[in-house]
Amino acid sequence: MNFLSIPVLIFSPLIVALLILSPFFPNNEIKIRRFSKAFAILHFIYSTLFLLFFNPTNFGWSYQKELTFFNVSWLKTLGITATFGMDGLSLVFVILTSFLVMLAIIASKSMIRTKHRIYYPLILILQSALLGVFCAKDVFLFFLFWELELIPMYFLISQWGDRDSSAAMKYVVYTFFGSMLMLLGMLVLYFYSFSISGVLTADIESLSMSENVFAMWFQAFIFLCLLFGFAVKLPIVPFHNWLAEAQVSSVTPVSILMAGVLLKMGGYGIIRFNIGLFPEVFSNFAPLLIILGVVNLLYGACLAIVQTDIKKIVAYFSLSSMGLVLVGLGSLSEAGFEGAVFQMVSHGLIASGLLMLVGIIYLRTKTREISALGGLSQVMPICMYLGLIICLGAIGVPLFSGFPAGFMVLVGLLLSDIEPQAFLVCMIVLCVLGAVLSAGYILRLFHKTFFGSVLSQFRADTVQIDEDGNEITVVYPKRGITKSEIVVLSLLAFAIIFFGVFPNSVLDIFEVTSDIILDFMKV
Amino acid sequence: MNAVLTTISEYFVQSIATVLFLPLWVVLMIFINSSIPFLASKKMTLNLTLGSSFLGFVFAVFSLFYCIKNPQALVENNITWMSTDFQISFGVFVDNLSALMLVFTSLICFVVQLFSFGYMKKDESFHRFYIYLNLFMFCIFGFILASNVIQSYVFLELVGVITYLLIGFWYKKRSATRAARKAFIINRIGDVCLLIGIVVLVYFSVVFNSAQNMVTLSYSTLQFAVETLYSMVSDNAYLAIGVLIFLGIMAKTAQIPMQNWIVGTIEAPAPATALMNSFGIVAVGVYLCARFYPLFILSKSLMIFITFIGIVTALIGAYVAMSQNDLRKILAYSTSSQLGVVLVGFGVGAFSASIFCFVVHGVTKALMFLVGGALITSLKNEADIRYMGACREKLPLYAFSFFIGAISLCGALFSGFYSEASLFNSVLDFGNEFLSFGFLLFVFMSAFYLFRAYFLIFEGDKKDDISQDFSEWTIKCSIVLLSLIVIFIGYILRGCFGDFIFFISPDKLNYLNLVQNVLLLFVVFGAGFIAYQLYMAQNKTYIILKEKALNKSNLPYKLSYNAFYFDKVSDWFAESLFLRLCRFFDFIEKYVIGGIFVVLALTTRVFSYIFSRSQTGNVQSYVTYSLIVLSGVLAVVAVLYILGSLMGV
Amino acid sequence: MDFLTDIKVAFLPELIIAGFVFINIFLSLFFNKKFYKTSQWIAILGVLSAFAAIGMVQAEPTYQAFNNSLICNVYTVFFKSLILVASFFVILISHKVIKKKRAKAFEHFSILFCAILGAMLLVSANDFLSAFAALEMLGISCYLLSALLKNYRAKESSLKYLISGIVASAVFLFGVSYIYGITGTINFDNLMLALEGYQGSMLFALASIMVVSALTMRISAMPFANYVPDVYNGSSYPVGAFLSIVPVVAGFSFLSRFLLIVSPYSPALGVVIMIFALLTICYGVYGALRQTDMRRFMGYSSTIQSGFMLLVLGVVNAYNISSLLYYLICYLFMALALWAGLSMFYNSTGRDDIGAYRGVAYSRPFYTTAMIFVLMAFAGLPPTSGFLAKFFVMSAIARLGFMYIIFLLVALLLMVVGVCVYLKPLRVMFEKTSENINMPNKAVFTKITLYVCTAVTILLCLYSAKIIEFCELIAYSL
Amino acid sequence: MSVVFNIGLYHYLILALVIFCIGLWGIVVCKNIIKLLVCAEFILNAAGINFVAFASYVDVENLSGLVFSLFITIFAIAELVLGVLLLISIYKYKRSADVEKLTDMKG
Repeated sequence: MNFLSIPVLIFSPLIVALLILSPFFPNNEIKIRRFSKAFAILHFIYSTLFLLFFNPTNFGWSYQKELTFFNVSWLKTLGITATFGMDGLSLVFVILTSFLVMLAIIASKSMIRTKHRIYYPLILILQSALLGVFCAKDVFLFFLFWELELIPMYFLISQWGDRDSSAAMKYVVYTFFGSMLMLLGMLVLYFYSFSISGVLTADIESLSMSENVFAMWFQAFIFLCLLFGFAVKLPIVPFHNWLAEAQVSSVTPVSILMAGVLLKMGGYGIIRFNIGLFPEVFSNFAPLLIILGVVNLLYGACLAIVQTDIKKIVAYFSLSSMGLVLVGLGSLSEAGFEGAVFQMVSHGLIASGLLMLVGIIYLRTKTREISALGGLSQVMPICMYLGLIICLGAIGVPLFSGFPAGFMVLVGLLLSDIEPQAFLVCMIVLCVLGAVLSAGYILRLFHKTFFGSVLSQFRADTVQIDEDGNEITVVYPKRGITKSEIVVLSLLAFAIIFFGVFPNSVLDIFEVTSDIILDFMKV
Repeated sequence: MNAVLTTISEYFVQSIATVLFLPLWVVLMIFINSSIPFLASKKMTLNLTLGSSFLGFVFAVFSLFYCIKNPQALVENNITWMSTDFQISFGVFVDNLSALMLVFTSLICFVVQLFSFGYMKKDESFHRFYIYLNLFMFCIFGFILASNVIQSYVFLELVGVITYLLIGFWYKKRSATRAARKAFIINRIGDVCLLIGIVVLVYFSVVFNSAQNMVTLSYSTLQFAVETLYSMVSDNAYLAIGVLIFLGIMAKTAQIPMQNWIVGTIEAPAPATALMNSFGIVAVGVYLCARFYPLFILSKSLMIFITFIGIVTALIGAYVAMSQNDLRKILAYSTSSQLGVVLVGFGVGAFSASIFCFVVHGVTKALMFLVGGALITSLKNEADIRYMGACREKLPLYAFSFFIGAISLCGALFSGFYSEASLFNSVLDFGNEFLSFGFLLFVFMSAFYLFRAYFLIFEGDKKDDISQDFSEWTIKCSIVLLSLIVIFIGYILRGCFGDFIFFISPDKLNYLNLVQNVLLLFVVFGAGFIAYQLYMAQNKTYIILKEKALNKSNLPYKLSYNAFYFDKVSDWFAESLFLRLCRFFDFIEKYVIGGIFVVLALTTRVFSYIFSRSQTGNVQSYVTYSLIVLSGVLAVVAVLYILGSLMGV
Repeated sequence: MDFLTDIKVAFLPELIIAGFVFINIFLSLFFNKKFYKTSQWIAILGVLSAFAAIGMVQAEPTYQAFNNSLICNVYTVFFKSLILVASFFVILISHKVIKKKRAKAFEHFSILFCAILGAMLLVSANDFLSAFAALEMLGISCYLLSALLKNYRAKESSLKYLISGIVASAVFLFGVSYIYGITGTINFDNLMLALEGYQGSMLFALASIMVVSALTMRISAMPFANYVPDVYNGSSYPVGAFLSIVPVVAGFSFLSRFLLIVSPYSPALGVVIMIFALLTICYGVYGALRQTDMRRFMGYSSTIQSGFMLLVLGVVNAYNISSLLYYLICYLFMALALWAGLSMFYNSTGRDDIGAYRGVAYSRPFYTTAMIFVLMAFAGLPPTSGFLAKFFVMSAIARLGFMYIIFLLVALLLMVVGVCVYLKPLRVMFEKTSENINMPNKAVFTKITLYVCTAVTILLCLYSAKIIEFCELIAYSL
Repeated sequence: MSVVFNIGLYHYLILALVIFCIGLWGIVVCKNIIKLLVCAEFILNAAGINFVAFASYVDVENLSGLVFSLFITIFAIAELVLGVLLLISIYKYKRSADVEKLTDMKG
């Protein structure tokens, strides 16, 4: 399909962002918003076209394109090329990104009241970076896009949130710290594979260390360097501290993108690099990863239970969910792997939904303290029902998208070759313990906000300060929720149910890719 | 004629999936109906719902007919749901058991929906209630028709969700939402245990039995699968798997120690409570137990475990019910206790008697809850039986049907007689004296609390002003219908059960054994007599006894009244132990992990301060720094050289 | 005549620059005040014509001129063109400064041209004597340049610069004298011959360390970097831009040539240089964190960048030098862009404290976008050439082997702090403020410099294959 | 006549080193800018001594060290002049030649 070009997919948001930033674009809030919304919807449609023409049985990269500048490869002399490729795995994440960016932009209508001129371009630049990460076929291209996400995210967190820039700084420092170690690993990998093969190349596939040319400790060194970068992003427990703070201090659409897509970059990186390049080291480290995953799962859940800020609950829910991803990847089996990827997709939707709920509530009550909330079901019933669907998804009830993921991970864990079996059974027991805890804190969140006596400080109209410092009164419609919010929530709810009822619709897309990766590991 | 019937029934069986999706369609219709303000019609909602459940009933009856005609014939249709290392299918599976369950479930659903119209008519959330009921129908039908273990699990959890929704129906009431949450979480604990068991089963089916991958753990092959499993794994592992699966069943059937949530069901609207306690979530547990029976029966110790749990729950539940004052609580504990007995039946190997007992209990309990609900509404929401009395004069229908239900439930007459007697027979056959005695004790206590409730409510002095008869026609109609069913169903089913519903080979139900029957009746009416003396006749001796028993400091009474403090213990466990642990983690998160970053930031600041202060502005200090660095480096290099030359390198 | 041929063949640009020094001096005698605009045009003309002349010199093969005291080859031509490009943009952004001191405009440019000449000669120098002369020429002109503003601070900064410079020169001379004593020659070619088979000695190692550390003065690296923030603080923006680029470029060109000859015989040198580099980065990032004055900030910032460039010189090979060259190109443009941006702001508001930038993002989004890109380039974030430049430096070190990973690790960790440093101005720019910042759009040249250099900074990242090939070519020619 | 002290290369070098160190010491310690400049002359000329010494002992044919020392002298003077100029203009502002007071810019 000629009209399906990955560079267009990746760079069009960037170009649109520059267009909005340029002095020629009318400085009109509504025009900017509508324009970016229209673009995001078009972009989503375009990305689904990739799915439409995607052949799930195709072996290897389905779409591939090298971007050249005046017919010269990007860094030709170093063997580094700007090659983009898309296989089933990338495609899943690309569509997720595009979908969530679209929702974030729709949600921005009620969440963002100031600085539109900069906000929408930043979101679109972020989208470009994310898409680039998921499509990059070259190690350093991957790194470039990985870093590119940093600055827009910094501003999105610090400028439209709680005005607490320390959280944004924390995010930047953590991420950059991780990515620096990642860069170290990449560089060492790149040069040492050069010294073995004699070919300077940074293509992800050709860097693979399947043959045992290097000492194991050396491979493990690189592996850990890379893992560190992804661990900060995913996040894995000792490196997760940025997540809750960044989530809490950023505005809803940004948190949606953060929980929905940014965390997935970590998982994607682990799949592409740690599994794809170091199958043997990975299988040695797998038990460790499973333990880390379980720690994530339980630690996140335990923290979520005692939080009093509802957004923090959601943040720790994300932490907990990502633990399951790690467990699935560590299980080294097809079911576990697919479960992990499915979990990432599903968590993207569910966490976005929860964050959207929290955002809607916060906008109207001006508080996120759980003790100060209650009785919202009486003022915004529609929100409650949609919220119920999302919460059930978060708990992992069957026929919602959370269940197939968890189930596959659990079975995959048992199916893995790791010895001893008792260890695996223990891990399974701990995982399901996490499932019970999730029911606890999600229901707590749901009940304490929606049920109980009516809230006194709930206001259907909210005073906000616009760019010029004037007060604008925003009146919410009768049911307590605006149309754009309903659209976002119901799209998410629909997606959650759809993927729960038809998990194969996602699994089929990347089945072949996961086969390739796992076959590679078994060889 | 017969041929035509066969053809028709075959057609119905083949298209049984319609039953599953009809309620969903109705949900959609009700949703559309209710969201158009000027068209919203309660009648239409009722008709749609009744239509769907009636159609379900028709389908079920024809399937049953089909199953009777073709004994041991299975109908199974599957589609792939999820495929990875293994494939998971969804499908429908009709055999005798599921057909029978389907008949009763749809029937009770029909009755309950009919009842609800009158009961919920004035409620603002009328449509929502019917939506829930239809969702419930979807889930329970999906569960009953499930073709494999995983599908069962899926719908089992969904039934749990609907139960949660129904309990929390009046979500403005704190107690309702709290009970709903509790029910959900306790069920969830059971569910995940079950899930572990299922995951292990899936694992074995994938590893040892790869030919069966297509439909993992289908019920048609479960027997074979578990036998393979039994031969593969050690006894202890098998026991562990069995216990895990049974834990799921325990949660659903409200067995010790996960029985407390059943009291929460009373927070739901009465018809919903009736549904949940009869063919709702508890039925899920029993049905699952029947489905997994091939697994349980292979292990002797597992069967003993089941029996033990069952009898303990039966006794504790009945014991607790004896002292409760809230009518609905009495009935709820009674459910837990009765289901314990059903499990005892499974444990002693009386498969068909257990199912029989369960079916009878289901219809009876539905009747009693419906009557109870109507009654409480008539009494201006007064649920405490101590403040009721002499309701028989004003509400004769309720009194009569309640009496029928009570008599039946304690196994004296009507349907209950057949089921209880056959179960008792099996228990006696089992040959454990403690068990038999326990069973008799259970019968005694059940009869006692049922008669106590009856006497306190319907007889005796008038204690409170009884309001007018709460007489919607749908309510009366449904109660009458259900009473008739309670009276006759045992008689109808008594013959066919052992032939029709059995495990592996037909076992004839043995309910006619003069000695046993007389013993049972003696116990029941003995209990009835004591209750009569205590609450009706006002016999002096008994009164003193009663007052002694009801003394606040009397431990047996306190235990009974507070349901053995299970609530308190679990709360303590959650609050003091678990939450403290979580707070400890929170502390670590804030001050240890968060502290690392703070320390790093601080170090950076300190460094920055040092570097910036060292920039004094005096050029001499700059020169000094440069010279210090330079001479330091020079000195080190020189020393290294000298050392090198000394070492002879 | 031999002398004239040398000039004609290889040193026409220098001649032109020297000529313009005199032209400026000459003109300053007759024209003043009204002709300040003309002076800028003349200076531009001078740089452009020198640039044109560069195209005409004979670079291949290496041309030895003036008794082999100066050489001309691809390498020097490359550096000279860098210097001229930098000077060109510096002159472009000098608009406001010369407007301020009208009468001295020509003198300003004559000193500037002196400095350019010194830098170009330093690039070409092929013996220590000419190098010293060029260094002093560059140095003295720079001291003068930094003293040009009519306030006390300029004088103070100049004096600090001078004294640091003298010490550095003395250390340089001392080191050179020992090398001279050991080898008996000051010419690089002869030095190379003389050193062949030399086993190396303590004195030689110490001498080379002294020379290198003295040269760090010119490239604003530790141990002689403390003067940098003060000097930038005291001088005007264009002069700051000049000081942060031209001496650095020239210094690196000389340093790498010196190291190429010396480092094989002085094994400790590599590690010492890397330690110097890490010290420099450390000094830069931690110093910059607390700065509120933008020019001081720029001072620290240029030491950070120099530190990264110095890092690759720990081991001198073609790959490292090519990555240094690429870094220099990128640094040139991003530094010019940032100085242009800052001076644009200073010229319209008259403030250079960081607080003045509060809320710029809202009144001048396009300007802010450019500044974001430039600061990202400084921090080493994509999609700017700063990222690639840092990437090459890191890759060059990673390539050296596992022993150097510890240096790499420290540098990477310091980069994390570096990101915080460069995010600080950005954060301020986005802070909400009620006052509206009025930035008149008159400074066309400055604007051109800002946007062109920003664009180049970004394009260098994308269209980098050719540039890198080019750099490698030059590095291999050395 | 026997020479008591046979003055060789090393004596010159040591002399230069001593002068160099004295100069550096002076630069680090002296408060007065003029003294500072004088010390600067010390260190520059110390290097000059080195060059001359090496030229006469090592590089006898070319004597490029001698030329070098001439250049050093020239530039030293140039820098000295510049220093004095700056001192004068600084004195206008500060009325002091104390180098420790020239700390307007720091941190």
